[in-house]
Amino acid sequence: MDSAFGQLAVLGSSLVLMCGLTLLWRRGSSAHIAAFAAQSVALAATAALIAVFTGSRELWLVAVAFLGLKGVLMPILLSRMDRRLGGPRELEPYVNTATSLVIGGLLVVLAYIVTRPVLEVSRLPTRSGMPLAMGLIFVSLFVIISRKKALTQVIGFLALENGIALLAMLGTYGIPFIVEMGVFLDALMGFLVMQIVIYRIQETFESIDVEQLNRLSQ
Amino acid sequence: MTSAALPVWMVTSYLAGALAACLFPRGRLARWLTATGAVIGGASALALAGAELMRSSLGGGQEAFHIVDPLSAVFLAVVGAIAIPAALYGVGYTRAWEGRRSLRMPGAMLNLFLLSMSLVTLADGIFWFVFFWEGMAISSYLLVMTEADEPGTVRAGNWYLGMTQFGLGFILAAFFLLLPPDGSGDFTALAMHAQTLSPGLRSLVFILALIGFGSKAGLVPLHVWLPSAHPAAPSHVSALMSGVMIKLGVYGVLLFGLRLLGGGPAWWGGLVLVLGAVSALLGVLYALMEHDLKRLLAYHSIENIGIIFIGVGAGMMFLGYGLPALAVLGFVGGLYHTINHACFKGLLFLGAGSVLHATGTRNMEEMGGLIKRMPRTSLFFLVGAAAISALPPLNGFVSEWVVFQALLGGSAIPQREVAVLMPIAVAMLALASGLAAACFVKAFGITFLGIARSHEAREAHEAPVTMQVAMGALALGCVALGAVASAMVPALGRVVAGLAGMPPAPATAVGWSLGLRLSAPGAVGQISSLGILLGLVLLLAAIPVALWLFRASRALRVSDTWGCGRIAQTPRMQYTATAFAEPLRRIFAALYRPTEDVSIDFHPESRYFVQSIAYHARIVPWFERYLYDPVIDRVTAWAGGVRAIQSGSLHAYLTYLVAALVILLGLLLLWGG
Amino acid sequence: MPSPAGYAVAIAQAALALLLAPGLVGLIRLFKARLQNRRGAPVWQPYLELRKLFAKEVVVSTNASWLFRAAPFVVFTSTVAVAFLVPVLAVPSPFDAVGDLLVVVYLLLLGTFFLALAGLDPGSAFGGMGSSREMTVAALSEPTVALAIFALALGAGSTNLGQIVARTMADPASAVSPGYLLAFGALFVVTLAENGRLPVDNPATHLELTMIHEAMILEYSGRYLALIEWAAWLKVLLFFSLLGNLFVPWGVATALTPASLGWAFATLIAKLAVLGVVLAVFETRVAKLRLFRVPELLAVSFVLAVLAITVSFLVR
Amino acid sequence: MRLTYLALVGAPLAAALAAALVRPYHRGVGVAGALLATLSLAAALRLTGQVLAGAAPTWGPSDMMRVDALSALLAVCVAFVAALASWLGPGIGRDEHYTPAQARRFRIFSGLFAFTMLIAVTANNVAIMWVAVEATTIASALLIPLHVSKASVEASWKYILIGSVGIALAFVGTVLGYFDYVHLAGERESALNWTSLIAAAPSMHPRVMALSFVFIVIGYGTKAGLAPMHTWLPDAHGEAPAPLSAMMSGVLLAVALYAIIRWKVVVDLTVGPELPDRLLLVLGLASLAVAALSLVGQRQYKRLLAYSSIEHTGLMCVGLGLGPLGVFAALLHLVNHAVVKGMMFLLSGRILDRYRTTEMGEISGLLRTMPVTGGLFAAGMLALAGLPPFGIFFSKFLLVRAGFATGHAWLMAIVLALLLAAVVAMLTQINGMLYGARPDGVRAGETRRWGLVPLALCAVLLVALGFGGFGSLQTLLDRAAEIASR
Repeated sequence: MDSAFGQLAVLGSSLVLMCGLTLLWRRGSSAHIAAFAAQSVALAATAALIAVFTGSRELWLVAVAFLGLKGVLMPILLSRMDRRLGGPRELEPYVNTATSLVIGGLLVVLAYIVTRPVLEVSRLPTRSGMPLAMGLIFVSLFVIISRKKALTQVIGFLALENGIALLAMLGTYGIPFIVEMGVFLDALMGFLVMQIVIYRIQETFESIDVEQLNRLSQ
Repeated sequence: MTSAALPVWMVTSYLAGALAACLFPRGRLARWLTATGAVIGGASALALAGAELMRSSLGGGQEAFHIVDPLSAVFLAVVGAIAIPAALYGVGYTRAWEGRRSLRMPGAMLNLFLLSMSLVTLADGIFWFVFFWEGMAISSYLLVMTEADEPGTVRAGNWYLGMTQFGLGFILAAFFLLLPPDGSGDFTALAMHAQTLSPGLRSLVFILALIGFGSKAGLVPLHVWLPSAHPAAPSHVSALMSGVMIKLGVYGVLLFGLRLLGGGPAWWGGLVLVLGAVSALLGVLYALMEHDLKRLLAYHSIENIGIIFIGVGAGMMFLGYGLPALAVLGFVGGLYHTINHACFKGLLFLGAGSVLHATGTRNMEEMGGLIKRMPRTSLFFLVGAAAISALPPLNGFVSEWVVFQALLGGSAIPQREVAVLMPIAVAMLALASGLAAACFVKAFGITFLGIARSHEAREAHEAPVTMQVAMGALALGCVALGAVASAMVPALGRVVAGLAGMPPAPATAVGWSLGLRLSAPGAVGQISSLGILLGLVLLLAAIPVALWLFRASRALRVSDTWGCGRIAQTPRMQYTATAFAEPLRRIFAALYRPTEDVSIDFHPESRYFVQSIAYHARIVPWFERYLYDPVIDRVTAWAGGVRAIQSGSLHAYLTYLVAALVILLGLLLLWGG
Repeated sequence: MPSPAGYAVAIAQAALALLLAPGLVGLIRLFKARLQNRRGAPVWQPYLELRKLFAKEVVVSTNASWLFRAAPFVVFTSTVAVAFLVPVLAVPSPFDAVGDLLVVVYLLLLGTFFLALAGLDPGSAFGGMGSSREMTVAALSEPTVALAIFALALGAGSTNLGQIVARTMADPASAVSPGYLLAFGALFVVTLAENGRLPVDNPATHLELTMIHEAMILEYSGRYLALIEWAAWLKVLLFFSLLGNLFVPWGVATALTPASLGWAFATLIAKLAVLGVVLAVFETRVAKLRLFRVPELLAVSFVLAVLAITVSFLVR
Repeated sequence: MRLTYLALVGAPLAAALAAALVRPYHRGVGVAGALLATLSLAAALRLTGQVLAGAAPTWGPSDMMRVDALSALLAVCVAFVAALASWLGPGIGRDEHYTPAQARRFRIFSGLFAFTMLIAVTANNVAIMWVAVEATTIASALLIPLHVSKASVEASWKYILIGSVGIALAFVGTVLGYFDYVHLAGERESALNWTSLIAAAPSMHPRVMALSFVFIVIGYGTKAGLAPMHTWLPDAHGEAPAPLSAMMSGVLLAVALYAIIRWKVVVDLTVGPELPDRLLLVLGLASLAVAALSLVGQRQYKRLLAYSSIEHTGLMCVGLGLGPLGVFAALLHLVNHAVVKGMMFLLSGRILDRYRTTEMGEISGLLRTMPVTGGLFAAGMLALAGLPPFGIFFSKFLLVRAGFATGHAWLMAIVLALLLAAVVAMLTQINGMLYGARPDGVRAGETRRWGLVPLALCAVLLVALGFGGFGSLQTLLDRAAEIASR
């Protein structure tokens, strides 16, 4: 039973990570949004999976919240934002796609190295997914660094949050519910504030090309 | 009043003076209250120091002073002794500020400055020492900035505070390296702990302390702030800064060298000696090229600090070679010159202040003939000039004589190659004092003698009474301190007695008498400063009597100066300060690297008629150009590089963040596996 | 303990120095004149000059202050004070304890200081020029003097003149030691510089561009000039006495008997005459140096002094 | 005690709510907000008194919230600067450059900002602490472009993105710490409580906790403005309205540092102090170096102050890595810095109002134009330079002493050199503003004189802090340092 649980958990984690890598591969905003939505759904599914095997009621609620908030609401908001901002497809990123994917692979390897002490400690069946979650964290960071459009950076950030949530679920079967709710609230509010600021940028700069944001230096 | 109450009196009256200045920003009463606080405070400090010095020289212990030891008492006495005339002088000097600027800040800071300086000498632990050390720095900085409208003042202030902070770093490091394991900052505990340290560490501490305190004292090459900051301050503050504050740098070196570290290898002394000799010579050489009266005096402070450090360095060398009797002589010379320099440099700055007060300029080229407009000021200034030029029988001569004698004792040093250092120091000291005399002929001659070179100088007025009294007191001090040499030297000998393994009772080496007789190994010299003084006075009185007896003519006719046949003599025909110093400028051209611009404005009709000539002579500021500027440039270049981090690119910023994460993870692997 | 007789002799030798000084200068002038194939003025000519100057009225510049009038007295006083300290006839003098060789040097500097100030006082261009040059030369000769003192003190173990003389007399070999000889050379050059002799300065010229000492005192006349001149002559005599008695002390009286004092007087005259001849020959042989070559001459004397020290250290 | 605590955290929240509900904006709301902020400060002081009496009260489900000496110290600082900013912020005075809408927005978000910071410092649960710190970003980000301009919007975006990413990493650290705890002691509601972590720390896994600490340091370090994660700070502090800059610089950095301290205590117990100390020393020194050199040649005074904040945070960070003595010094430095930076940024607001420029080159004669403002600015500059009698002198002294006492002589040599560069750079530039002639078109004389009273109070407080504080502060610091370096 544990081994099946473990393998399913790794499967779920892999899906989540794959969706993250998709962000590096695809260019268009809508593709990014779709990848993010898929990632969130996979994350919700993993949460549900853990809920099934551990019988935790709270984790069910978390899964539902993931699905609703990140799988549905945020993608919708993102799409609206994308439509409103318009603009070209993702500009040529700082690092081209092929290199990005190679770097993504290396980051996953790094994640394995980094999480080694964690794996030594854990006895949970889900533990083998943790490097993948850490990998997603690194890959999301890379997305934020290497992509130029503000929208893509926001999606990268949301993927980063997904990675952390995945790490928490795999490592500890979820953090205490009340904290989880606080984190959700923060995530939502943070997202909304980012949205507002992006609209402000559009108003004042008439573009959301992040490269233009270099007035302040030294 | 018992002497135990003196510290309380001192602190209270300084604080009261500061408070009075805060409450009354203007008016005669304000000026007098401010000065009264400082005068009473200074008098209490003097009394406190005097009580301690008397106690130590009488050898009895009837009253327990834990807060003053003889060494600090000397410096406390210097603070108090100069505080009184300087404060009094301030009453008259600040009257010119009425209506132009508030007296609040200068008055309050003057008192706090004096308070800090007094308490630095009394501090017996790291924290309070550093606290008041910095208090001294900040209050004097604010005093320097009093006349911030004058060109150059802000720059001077920046240099000053910057060098102060530079020195502070070294002082802190020196102190903290001595910190015992229990963290006690008491000087006694530090001294105990210092004995357990390795020689290398002790030497490091000494060098750090020397740099830190040397920057305050104005030792070359840490002197760059001094010639700009001291002149920028109001003159009575300049007197205090030059006369007193920089001496606390000497105190710091003695504190470390003798009290905390308890003496060290001879090369410490050698280092101090060499730095002192270089400072003495360079100080006076730069003074010679200076035509700003107060800057000239400031450069002479560097020279005299150098002389003090020659004495101190010689003392430390002798200590290192196990020649305690000679060591006492060196330290006594240094301390004696410390006191004397405070007196005559205080006097000279006050005199320069009176000139500034009367003419509104510090440029000697615009002065001249002031001896007729300001007879008393010029007499006092003359006394100071003679004293600083080491002319007998004044105090400057006597202390330099003691330093000379200590250096002559250098022949007792067993290592010949080291002993040869001493004659070189003697030669440098002699050259410095000779050049100082030349420089003060220039300073006094161009400023006070001849014909007025500007309208302001022609219309100059004598200083107010308070200023005259202050200068007069210091002038008397210059004479008195020279006359009482035979009492001062043994008294100062007792001050250093017992420190760092020096004999507890050096009275055997330096005895009481009307004459001053030194009999240390290798050096025997004997003078009687009082005898010289009396002899000179008697002879001076005898000459007119003799002239009268031999019926010399008494006829006197006043006529024009001989002008090569030209009838009207104008001020422009006089020698200028620049011209006066020109031979030396050429002789030391290797140092000065002088450059000059002459622009001649010819008459349009003929090139044989000149309408005007403008002459600008500049010398190379070596230390600024080759020591400080490169450092500043380098830091600025680094700063440019670092500022490039803030490129404005968000992606770069995020990359830094991730890179920092990766690096720390790497460090984790490195350190923690 | 000095006796009243000691004081009397000390005062007497100061007075003697004062009286002999014009004669010495007259002698030197005479020697020089003869060397230059002139007849020259008689030896007592300087005494006549003094008498004349003391009788004449003083002309003072309108610009001059009290300092101008005080300076001759200060200069004269300081030089006479030195006469009390320098062993002219007898050692030890009771005034030996009042001042040592350093005091001598700085008392002379005191005179120079005031004379230089007086040069600036009337506001003439010459005075300033003279002061500037005089102080330059004085300052540059200080290190040599100090080192020479060091070398002498090293041998005698004291800076006091009486001690030095006594030590040399007790140990005649030291007088011909290389250290002493080099120090003598150094001091001789300093003597030239300090007294305004050729090749540093020409006491006989009033050519504007080359004057040093004479430029400084150009405004003086009458009794003031007399005092200054007399002081300058006294200074020559004192330097000669120093050179003669410190390095070749034989003849100096150590007991206050008439015989020894008489012998001392005789040797003194001889020494002064010899040195006068040397100076006269020297001044006849050399040309005046340009002002900016003077430092080189002083550098030579400095090197001599440094060598003197080094040798003294080596033979110690 | 519960009521006091509610007053502490509730008052700013109430102020924010009041401003949100009353439309259009009314000055009364501002005054009420300021009074509430003062109430919060009073509550903080009262709570401190109780803590000093020996209490360590806890509240909430499974003791989520807890106040001990360290929390109390931070709470007082936060409440103090918040009150200061509230009294001197937009929406109270008459002649100011804010519209009512801007004033309302300021009131709402500054209230929330203070609330989140107070929650952060009084949370026992480290995840709640994280949530609150994350919320500070949200609350403050929208205030930066109070005056909308390209620069302020840009600063805001950089702030929110860098801050969010950084703080997300801190959450990774939190999760890792929780993970370790859960594997030791099982899942529990109180598992994320700092008190529980402390209790379990000695038997937790060093390598996991070390990993966790790296993420914590990077994450909270971003908020604290430690180099090289500091890049948002000069922009945000430079562009934000002065009262917000005061809060951000004075206490937000301190709150982030507080979070690091809390975690460091746990990690010290697990891993041993050596590794965390080293990490903090590295980051502290890097911050100090970057800040000191960035101060050289800086052209804008608000950015100058911002870099000075980085410098001082770096110094505190170094102090935290120097053992108990250093921690004490760092905490004292934190208090001093909160007071002086609060004052300096609010003064910079007054200067900006008058001169209408942020360029130092265009400002001169400040001491003549506004004698009191200029005088206080000069005093603040001297305080920042670490001169007596101001408090920073004391804490700097203690910090350097701690460095030497723990055998970090070389490190301290570098620190002293960097401090020298920073002092000289600040001094020369600010002196350029203080002296000289007043430019044409700039009016002389002070306006809003009452606003100078609280600022002068800050200066007095700073001097008081310079004399080693007054008995109870000393005790509080002792206790706090004891907690922070057990």
